[in-house]
Amino acid sequence: MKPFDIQPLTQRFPFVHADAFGNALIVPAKNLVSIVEWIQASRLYLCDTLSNVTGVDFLPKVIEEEGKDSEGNSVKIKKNIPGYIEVVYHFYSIELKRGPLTIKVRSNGRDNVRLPSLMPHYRSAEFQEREIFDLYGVYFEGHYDLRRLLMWESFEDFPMRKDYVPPNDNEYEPIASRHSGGDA
Amino acid sequence: MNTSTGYAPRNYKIVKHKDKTLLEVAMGPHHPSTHGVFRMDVKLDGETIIDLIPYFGYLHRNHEKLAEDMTYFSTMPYTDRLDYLCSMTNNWAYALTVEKLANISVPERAEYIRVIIGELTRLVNHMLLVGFYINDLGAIGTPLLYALREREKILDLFEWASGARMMCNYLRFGGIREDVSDEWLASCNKLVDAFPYFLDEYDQLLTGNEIVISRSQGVGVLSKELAINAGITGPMLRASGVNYDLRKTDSYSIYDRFNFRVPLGQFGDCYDRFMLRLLEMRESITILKQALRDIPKGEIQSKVPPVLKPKPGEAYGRIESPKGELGFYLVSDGSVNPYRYRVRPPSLINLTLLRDLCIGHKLADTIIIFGSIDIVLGEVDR
Amino acid sequence: MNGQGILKGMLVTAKNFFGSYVSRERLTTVSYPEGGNTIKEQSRNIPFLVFDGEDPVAGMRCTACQKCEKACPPQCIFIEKDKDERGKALQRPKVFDIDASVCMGCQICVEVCPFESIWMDSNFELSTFNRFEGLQFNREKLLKSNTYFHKIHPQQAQASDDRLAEKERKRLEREAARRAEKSASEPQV
Amino acid sequence: MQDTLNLFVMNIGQWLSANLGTLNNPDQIIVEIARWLRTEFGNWGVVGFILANLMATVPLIAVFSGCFALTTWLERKGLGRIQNRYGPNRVGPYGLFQPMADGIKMLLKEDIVPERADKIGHFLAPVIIMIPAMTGLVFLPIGRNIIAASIDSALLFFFAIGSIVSLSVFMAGWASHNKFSLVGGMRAIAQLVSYEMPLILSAVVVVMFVGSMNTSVIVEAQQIKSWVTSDAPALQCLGQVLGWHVFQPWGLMGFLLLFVSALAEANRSPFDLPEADSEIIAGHLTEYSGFKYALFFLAEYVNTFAIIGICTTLFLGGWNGPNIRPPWSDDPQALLIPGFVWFFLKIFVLMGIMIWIRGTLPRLRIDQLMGFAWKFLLPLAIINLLVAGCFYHMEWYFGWPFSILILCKSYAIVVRLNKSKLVNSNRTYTYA
Repeated sequence: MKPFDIQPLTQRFPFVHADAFGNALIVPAKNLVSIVEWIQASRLYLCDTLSNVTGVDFLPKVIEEEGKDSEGNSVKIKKNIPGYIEVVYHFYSIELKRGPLTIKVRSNGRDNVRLPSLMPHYRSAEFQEREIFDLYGVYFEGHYDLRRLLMWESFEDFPMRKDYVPPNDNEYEPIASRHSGGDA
Repeated sequence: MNTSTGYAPRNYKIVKHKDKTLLEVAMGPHHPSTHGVFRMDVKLDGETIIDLIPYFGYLHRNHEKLAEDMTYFSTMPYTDRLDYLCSMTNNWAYALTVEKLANISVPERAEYIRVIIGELTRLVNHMLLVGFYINDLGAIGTPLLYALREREKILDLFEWASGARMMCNYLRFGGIREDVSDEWLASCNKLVDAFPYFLDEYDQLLTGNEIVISRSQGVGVLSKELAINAGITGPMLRASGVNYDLRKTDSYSIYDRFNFRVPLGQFGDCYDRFMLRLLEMRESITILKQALRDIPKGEIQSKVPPVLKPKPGEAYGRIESPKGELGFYLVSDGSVNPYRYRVRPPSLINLTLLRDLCIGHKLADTIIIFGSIDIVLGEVDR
Repeated sequence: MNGQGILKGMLVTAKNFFGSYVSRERLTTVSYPEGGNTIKEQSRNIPFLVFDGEDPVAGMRCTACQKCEKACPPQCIFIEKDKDERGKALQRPKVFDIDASVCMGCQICVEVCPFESIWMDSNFELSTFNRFEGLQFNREKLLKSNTYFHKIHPQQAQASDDRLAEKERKRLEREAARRAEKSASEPQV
Repeated sequence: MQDTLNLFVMNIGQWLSANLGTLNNPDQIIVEIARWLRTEFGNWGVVGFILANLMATVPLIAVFSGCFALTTWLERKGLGRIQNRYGPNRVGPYGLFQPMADGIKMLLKEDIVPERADKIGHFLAPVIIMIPAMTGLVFLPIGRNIIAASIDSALLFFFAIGSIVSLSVFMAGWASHNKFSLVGGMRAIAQLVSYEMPLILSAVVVVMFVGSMNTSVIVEAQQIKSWVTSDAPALQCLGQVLGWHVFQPWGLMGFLLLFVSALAEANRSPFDLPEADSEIIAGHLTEYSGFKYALFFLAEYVNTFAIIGICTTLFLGGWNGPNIRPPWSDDPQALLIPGFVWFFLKIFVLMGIMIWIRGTLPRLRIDQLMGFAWKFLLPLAIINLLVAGCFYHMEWYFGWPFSILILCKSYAIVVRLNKSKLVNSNRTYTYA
């Protein structure tokens, strides 16, 4: 499947820039819907199916960087990057048989994340966004029926987050097992 | 062509039932024909469905969180448990994505064996669907047992090649685990030659049957635009007439060497979806014949480091699994374990329109529509 | 619409009904306890440890390198290294437990084992009365002789014996080369 | 008590020696024994009266329960062979003791009654379903004058009793306080009531022809009297076979209609909606277990036997079969092979066809079921009635082509009228 060329899109929307690995586009949350509507309608892309919606959780981390401190010799500068939750969309065009157009939306901060929902435009996002809401805690505005998809209603925490600690309810096993906290 | 089909406007109007109390039935997780653990809360007016709310999660094992703690190689046996009816196509999708991520090449013979195994799995899956579909229609066991009789022969081949009938764990990154002997290829040839007789027997038994026709034609009609918009893939999409088969469009692995045809339906109702599977089985037979004819000799796995540490990056690989587009999205941060491991489940996404297809039909039709969508709960709940 | 499809279908079932009396091979039932099970050579269920020679513990190939313990996806293998009386570590596991109720027979331990010591058994009659003692296979229960291995997996056993012989021959060659090289360098001293 | 016993035994010895000598009609042995026993019970007073009545009904129940056991075995073996497997072969030789094993299992199973179920209704339902099942058997002429009650309005009584089944099925569905069984009960009422119409109308044709509703008279009417009384054995055999109503044009159509609506009355395969196990678990039987379930099972099969018995009596000539007069006997009405052999042979052939249908056909949907009864079977039954009327008054060379033509034409018209617009079976599949 021939991949899309990103050129016309980046010209049309200058605030869109490629991500570290080069083949995806990072889009600010507030104008995601306008881009998606344009993609759906424009002759160049005609993305009529949203095949995959994924949530990825990035913890806040501290990285050292080569930097010049005040007297000019290079020293490591501690720079902490705030954590965020990234939602990755893979668009395909069945009409033109053209390859994936990967769009990433990043939230600022990791608690009570609110992102625009693509469900009014693509019905396939319905269950996938519900799953991201269930496992990552991203609240999608505009989703018609946002509730937990896989976990039971009264479950509070978001299990797929990197900092999730699973409850220690391992079954009683009277053998030397390595499940830490097992009653053995 | 803005195809935003909002959620509220549906092609049937919901009759507001103020006076009549609706019978609310939970076609619950423990129901003979929900193909596993799946619950539909159904509001019935007499026998007609007014509202249907699907509930998932009864078989949720959080497969993706497990994969984040294990190495790439240790997750392979768990991919068998995703769509446990066609375990080797799951392995193939996962292996394809990791090969794309760590750009590992695959030798010729391994590619051919992967295509043979993939098409045999497609036969197994479509046979089971057709058998269970007719069993939901009410024929107690006979068509299902004819399908299972043929499936046994293919499962024996799987056991002979990989050691296990269903949980084969047979594919590795860059090839397959063990080579298949020539007797295996010979008996596979014999099976492929004998298979069309089973299909003709099935055609004679079912496709002309007036009861099957009257019960499944015109039931659960799915329009082309709604199907594309709802991300439906696989035979269910092609039954509505959309020509989208990843083996042709993506032509991943060596599918461009085989000439085979892709059947397309006309109305997109349950009968088309049922017939599509029968016609696709015949196409898989042609692919198998060509693959078995010109399979080369040679090594079966390229050199791969025992503990795979791909460089940081991401990859989205997808194949045409018997149920639809099965995709794996892997993000690696250079360590031994994948940073994010996501499975795009065709069964879950094909279920998006279950509510739209069933409203307005009878109680018995929901079972047929649900059966024709062909889902496996292992893949829906992961 | 007028009944031909139904009659054609009835003919198929009638053909199957009378065919099953005519030719026995149409019937697919395998009567299990009276023999006739279809176990193939490659079929696998729960792993077992191979030992050469007579004494299980002495002839054990396993050197407790714990590679299989790390690679096992459901973490059902549990190994403790052996110590002889003076406390020096021995190349042998004192405890080698496999929790058969957790093991899913995925054969990954066989692939990562560098010493050809763990292989998959095709015996599936493992039912016991209690989950904990019955399905905890300790070292004694796991150890099986090489002849048993040859009996159930002839080709695999033969291939592994060839690889071991190959490795032994290479080790002897290196031994001879080093001795020859040492003897060559000795006379100058 | 001792002397009455050996008196009794001595009588038997004397009677046997008297009769064995001149056994001129073999098929009347049972009738002779019954008549003799009845005279014997006559002088035992009240006990004898009770015994005489019991003697008429107890063998009936015993024989048909035995048939039920045999049919469960036959069904499982037949379905097994259709599905390329052996069927039960572990309990006894060829699995013959399987029905006994099922019976014991049913007895030992705990009889769970749902906590909020209506206890009385739940308990009474299997009892009430037994009544029509067993009383339906009373009117079947099993052999020449072997019949429990040969009353003049036998057919009317049979169909009246047969409608109690829907009452008890709905009582089971309503009383077990389960949504699925409620839906099953509703379906059962709709189905059983609407299939009474074609059932009775196709039976009325025979009554119109024979002129009486007494089943033994109907069976007698299915012999060609002149051929049977002639002395050439071949003619006697044919006389007893070609006389069956099924060989008339209106008889064949009546038999097919009766058989199809019998399938629906007995909840057999293409019409087993009340306990459709893939949609509503087990319909009205969901909340039954243990012996109550076995009672429902028994009643369903005995009900099937009753309706098949009526099918054979009306159209397949009850106990008539290729039978000849024994040469040594002088009684013109004597028969060599007893009548009940043919009766049970026909019943098991029809049962085999039902099992064969059960192994092949899927289930109809509830609205198609209703449409099939009211828009397909009923018009055909009425047309069949009219054709039979005309046939009765026409000469045979004129009547046969007329009725065959009309029946086939009406079948084609009704089929075309019933074709729904949603269904166009000639589907084209394009290949991309």
